Amino acid sequence: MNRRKFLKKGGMVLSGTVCADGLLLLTSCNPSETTKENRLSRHKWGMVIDLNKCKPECTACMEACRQENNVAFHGDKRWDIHWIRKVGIQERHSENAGEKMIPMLCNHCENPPCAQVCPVQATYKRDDGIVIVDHHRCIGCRYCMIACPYNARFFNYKDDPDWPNKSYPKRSHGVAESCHFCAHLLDQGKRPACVDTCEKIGVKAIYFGDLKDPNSEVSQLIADTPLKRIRADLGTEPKVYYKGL
Amino acid sequence: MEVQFAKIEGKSGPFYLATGLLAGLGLAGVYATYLMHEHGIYLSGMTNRVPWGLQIAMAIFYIGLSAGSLVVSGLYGIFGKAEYKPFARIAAYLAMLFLIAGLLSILTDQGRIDRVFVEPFTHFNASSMFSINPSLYSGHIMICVIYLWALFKEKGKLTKIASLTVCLWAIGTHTGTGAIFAFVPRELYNSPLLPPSFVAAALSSGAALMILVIVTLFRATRRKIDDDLIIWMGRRLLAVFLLCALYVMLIENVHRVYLMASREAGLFFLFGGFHSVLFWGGLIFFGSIVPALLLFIKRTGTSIPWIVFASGLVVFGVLCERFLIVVPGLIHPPDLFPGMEITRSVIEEGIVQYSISFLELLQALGVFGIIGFAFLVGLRVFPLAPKEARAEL
Amino acid sequence: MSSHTRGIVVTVAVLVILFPFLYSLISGVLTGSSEIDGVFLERPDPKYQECVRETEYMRFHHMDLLKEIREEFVRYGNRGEIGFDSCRSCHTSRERFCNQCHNAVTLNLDCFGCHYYPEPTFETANLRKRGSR
Amino acid sequence: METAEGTSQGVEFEVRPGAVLAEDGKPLWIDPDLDFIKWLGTQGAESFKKCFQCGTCSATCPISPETDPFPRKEMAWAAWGMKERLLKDPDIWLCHHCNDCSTRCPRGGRPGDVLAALRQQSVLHYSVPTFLAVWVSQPRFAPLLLALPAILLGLAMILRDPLAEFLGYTSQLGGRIVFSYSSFFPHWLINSFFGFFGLLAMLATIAGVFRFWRALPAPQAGQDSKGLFQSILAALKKIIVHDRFSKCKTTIWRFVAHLCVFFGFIALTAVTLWVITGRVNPLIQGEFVYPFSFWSPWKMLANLGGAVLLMGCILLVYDRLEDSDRAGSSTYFDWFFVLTLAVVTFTGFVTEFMHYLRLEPHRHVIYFIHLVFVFGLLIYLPYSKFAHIAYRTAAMVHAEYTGRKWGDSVPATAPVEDVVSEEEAIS
Repeated sequence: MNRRKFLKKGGMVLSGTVCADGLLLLTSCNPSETTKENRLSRHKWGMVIDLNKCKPECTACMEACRQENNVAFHGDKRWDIHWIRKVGIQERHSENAGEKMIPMLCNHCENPPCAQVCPVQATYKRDDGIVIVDHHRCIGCRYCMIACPYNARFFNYKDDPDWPNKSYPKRSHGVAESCHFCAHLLDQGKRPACVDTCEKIGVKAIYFGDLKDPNSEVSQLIADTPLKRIRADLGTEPKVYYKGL
Repeated sequence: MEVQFAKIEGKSGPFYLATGLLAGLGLAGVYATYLMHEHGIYLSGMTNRVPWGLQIAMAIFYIGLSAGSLVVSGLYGIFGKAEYKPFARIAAYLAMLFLIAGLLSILTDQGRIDRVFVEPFTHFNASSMFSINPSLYSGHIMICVIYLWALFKEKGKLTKIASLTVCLWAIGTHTGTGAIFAFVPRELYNSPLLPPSFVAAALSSGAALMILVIVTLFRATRRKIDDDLIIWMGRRLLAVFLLCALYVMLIENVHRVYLMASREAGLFFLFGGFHSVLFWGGLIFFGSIVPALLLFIKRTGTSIPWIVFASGLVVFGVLCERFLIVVPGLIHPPDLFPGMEITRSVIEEGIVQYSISFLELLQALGVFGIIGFAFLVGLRVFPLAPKEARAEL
Repeated sequence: MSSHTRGIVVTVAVLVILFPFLYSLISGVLTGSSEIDGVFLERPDPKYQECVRETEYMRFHHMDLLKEIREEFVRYGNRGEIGFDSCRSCHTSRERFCNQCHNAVTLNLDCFGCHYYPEPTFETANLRKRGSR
Repeated sequence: METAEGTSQGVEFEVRPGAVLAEDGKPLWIDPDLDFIKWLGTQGAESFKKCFQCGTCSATCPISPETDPFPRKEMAWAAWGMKERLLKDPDIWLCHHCNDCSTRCPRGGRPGDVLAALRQQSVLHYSVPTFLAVWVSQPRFAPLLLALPAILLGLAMILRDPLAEFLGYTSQLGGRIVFSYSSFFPHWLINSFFGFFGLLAMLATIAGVFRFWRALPAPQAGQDSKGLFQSILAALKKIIVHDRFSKCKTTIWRFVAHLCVFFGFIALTAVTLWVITGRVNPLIQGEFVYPFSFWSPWKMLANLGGAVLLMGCILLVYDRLEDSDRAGSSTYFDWFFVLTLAVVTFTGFVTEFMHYLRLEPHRHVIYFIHLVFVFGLLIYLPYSKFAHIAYRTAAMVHAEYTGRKWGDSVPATAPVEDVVSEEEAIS
C-alpha cells in the first residue's frame, strides 16, 4: 500500500541523514590530540618532597595552593577539595613508631589511569608530563575519581562563592579537578605555588624541576638519594618522589 | 496454530491510576535532576570518596535486566521453541526500555548534563570503558528495535538473524558493563571474574523479570497462559542461571580472601559493614538460596505463585548484587601506604560511609517511572501481548 | 463546533497573529525603534582602533576564535598574545559587551561563572547559567 | 420530446431535464476513458462502481450546492470515465472530504474518496510543468523528490562563500552579531535562494490555477453573479472562518486540525515575512535584531504558531491513521503533503531547541534537514496536495462568481444524536 511504501522510503532517507550525522561527528573526533608538536615536550616536570624537612603541623603549601588556584572549600570533609593535602601515617602493629605527615597531591603518573578512562579526553597528559583537566570539556562522570588509586582527584559538588585569585579561573560545579603543578605558572616560567611558599617560609621541603634536564635539582636528588614513590607497584609511574618515606 | 497478538484495552481505572502514578514519578525524577543540575551533585549522597552511588547501581541493574530479551528471544529465535513466541515481543520491547533506562540513569548522574550530548561524540576516547559502553548500549537499542520490527512484521528470517545478533551483542554489552568496574585499579573492582559474573547475574535477573512481567500481565488482562511455559522457564532457565551466578560469585570471593594481597579487602566485603548484611541476607540467602530451593523443590517449583515469588526474590537479590558491585569497592579505601595506617587527614581517608539521599532516590524512581509509563503505553498502542499462550501448538 | 464559538476562535487567532505587528507599529511610533531588546553594542574607548581580528570576523566567528585560543592554551600550553583577558582590556563592561547581546538572542554564557570579568554587578552575574560551552 | 440525430442509428431518446447533454443540447455519446477509470481504481477510489445513483450522498452532503449538487453527478461521470467533464467541474474542489456521504452510502461506496482522487487528477492535469506533478504523485519518485532539495541546498552552500565574496555581503552586515546558524547558512542566502524558487513556485501555481479557471464554465445569464472582486472577498471570508469545513460532521476532527494548521501556518508565514523584510522595514528604525529574543512578541508568535501547527499536524496524522473508514482512504498524495508539513514543523522546533542548547555540530545537520523539507514544501507547492490552497480557493471564488447558493441551506443530514455519538466515538 502506498502509505507504507512512503513511510518506508521516508525511514530510509531519515536513517540516511542519521548516518550522515554520525559521519559528521566521527570526522570531528580527534583522539590523538596530545601528539601535536609543541614546546611542552622539551620538559618533563617532576617533584621531590623531603619528609625529613617537612614540618608536621605546617599547612603553608595547602593554603598557598588554595589561594593560587581558587580551590573550593566548604568546611565539609565530604566535599572539600584539596589539590595538596597532608596525611598522617604510622606503622601498623607497632606502638613505638612515630606519626609522619605526608603531603599528598596528584602524582602526575606517566601512565595516568584517570586519563585512560576519561570518556571525553578532558583529563589528559600534557607533553611535559602534567596530568591536567580541561574543565571546558569535563562532563562530570567521575570515572577518573574511581580510577585514581591515590584519592588525588576531586569533584566540584557545589560552587564556592569566594574567589581569592582573580587572575585564575574557578571551576563550576559538576566538573572534576586535581593538582596541575600550577601549569598556568609554569607556562609563565614560574614555579608552583606550594614550592614557592615552602621555600619562602624557609623550609624548602619541596623540590621541583625538569626530569629531562640531568643537572636540575630534582634529577640530582633522584640520581643520588634513595627516594620512594607511592604505590609504584601499580605501574602508574608517579612523578612525585618522597625522601624518607 | 498462529499466535494472535492484541493491544490491551487500557480503559480500566487501575490502568489509568498506574500510568498516572508512573508519570508522576517520572516528573519528580526530572525535577530532582534539575535541582542537582542547578545546585550541584552534593544534593545526592555522593562524596569525594564515593563518587558513584545509587544511579550507577541502578544503571547496571537495568542493563542487566535487559538480558531477559536475550533469554526469550534466544528460546524463540535461535532454538526455535515456537511456544515461546508469544513472549518474544514483550521481551524485545522491555529490553529496549531497560537499555534506555540504563542510559537515562547514567545521564542523570552526570555533573554537566548539558555537555553529555556533545563531548562524548566530538572527543570519543576509545580507551575508556565509559565511552565504549554507551555506544554498545545504543547499538543494542537499535538491534532491539529492528528485532521488534521483524517480530511485528512476522519476518521469519530476519527475526532469526536479529535475535542471534541480539544475543551476541548482549554478551558484549554485559561484559562491557562489567568491565567498567573490572578494568579499574581498585581492590574490590579489578577482578577478571566480574564481567562473567555480571553476565550470569544479568541472565538470571532477566529471566526472573520476564516471568514476573508475563505472569502479571496475563493475569491482569485475563489472558490464558499454560503453566508449563512458566514452570519450564522457572525450573530450567532461572534455576540454572541462578546457580551459575552463585558459582561465579563464590569463586570470586574465595579467590579474593585466599590471596594475602586482597584478603583484607575480601574480608571487608564479606563482613565489613552494612553492605555485608545486603550480601549475606539480600543476595545470598533471599536472593539465591531461597529461590533456588523454591524452584528445585517439586511442590513449590511447579506452582505458579511460588515461581513468581522466587522470581521476585531473584530480582531483589540481583538489585542487591548491583549495589554491592558499585558501593563497597568505593567505601573501601585504596591502600595508599602498604603496611601503614592513616592516622589523620583533611579529607575522608580510610573506610567511609555512603547514604542515599532523598533526591537521589527520587531520580532513580523517576527513571523507573518513565520506563514503566512507556511500557504501559506501549502495551496499549502496540499489539505486544498475545491473546493466549499455549504450551503445545 | 457552533458558528458562535468558531467566530470567537477565529477572531482570537487573527488578533493574536496581528498582535506583534501592532506592537511593533505602536512601539515604533512611540520609541522610534521597534525593537525592545535592540542590542546596544558598547563602543570601546576610541583610542583602541581595531579589534584583535577584523570586525566582520569577530562578528561571525568570535566564539570560534575564543574556542581556538582556549584549545591552544589549555591543551598545548601556548599562551598567545590574545587571551580571554584581552577582550576586557578594551570592552570593559561585560554586561553591555557580552550579556546584552547574548540575552537578546537567549544564548546563555557560562564563561563568567569561572572566568573573572570585572563587572560592578558581579554577584548578580549568571553563575548558575548553563547551556553553553 | 425531441430525438437525437446522427450517429444513433435512429434510436429515440427521451431527454429529461437535468440529463447529461453535450454542449449543443444533443444527447451525449460517451466513450469511457478506461485508463482514467483504472487510475481512479489505484487511488482508493474504485468504489464509484458501486454507485447506483440514489443520490443519498448529494442529499446528505452538508456543503453541497442547491443547484446541481455533488457528489452524485461526479460519481456517475467517474463511472462513465468522463475525464474531460470532471476536469471542467469546480464541484470536486468545493468538496471538503467530510465523508458524511461515504458513511451514509447505502451501497458502501465512498464518494468522498472518489472526489479526493478527482482533485488529485485535476492538480495533475492543470499544474505546469506536468512532469513534476507526476513525480509528486508517484511513490517511486519519493527518493528523488527528497534528494532534489537536498542537492539544490548543497549547491547553495557550496556557492555560499564565492557568492558572498561576489556580492560583497560580508561587508554590508552593519552592526549585526551573526550567530552560528547564520554563518552556516546565511540569511541573505536563504532569502535570495528561497525567494527565487518561491517565486518560481508561485508562478507555476498561478499558471495552473489560471488554466483551471479558464476551463471552468463562465457565469450564465440569469445566474445572479457577483462581481469577481466581491466573489473573492466572500470566498476568502468563508475560507478564513472555515465556514464550509465546520459543517462537516463525520470528520469534525479534521476541521479542528485544519483550523490549527491554517492559523499556525499563517502565523509562521507572518513572522517569516517580517524577518525577511526586516532589513528594509520602515517600521524598524535602527538595527533589526535577529534572531529574536525568546520574549520578543514576534518570537512568541512564532513559537505559539509552531505549537499550534504541530498540534494540527499530529491531529491530522492521528485522524488518518486511527480510522480510515471515517477519515477516508489516505493516498500517497495525502501523506506526502501531511508528513512533509509535520517534519518541517518538528525539525523546526528541534532546531530552535538545539540553538538554545548550543549542541554543535548536531544542530547544523538538523537545521539542514529542516531547510531541505521547507524547501521541498515550497517548490512542490503547485504539484502536491498543498496546491489546494490555490485550486479550492479558485473553485470557491467561482461558486460565488456564478452565484451558486452552496451549503447555505440546511442539509438533510442524519439526526443530531447520531452526530453526537459519532463525535464521542472520535474524541
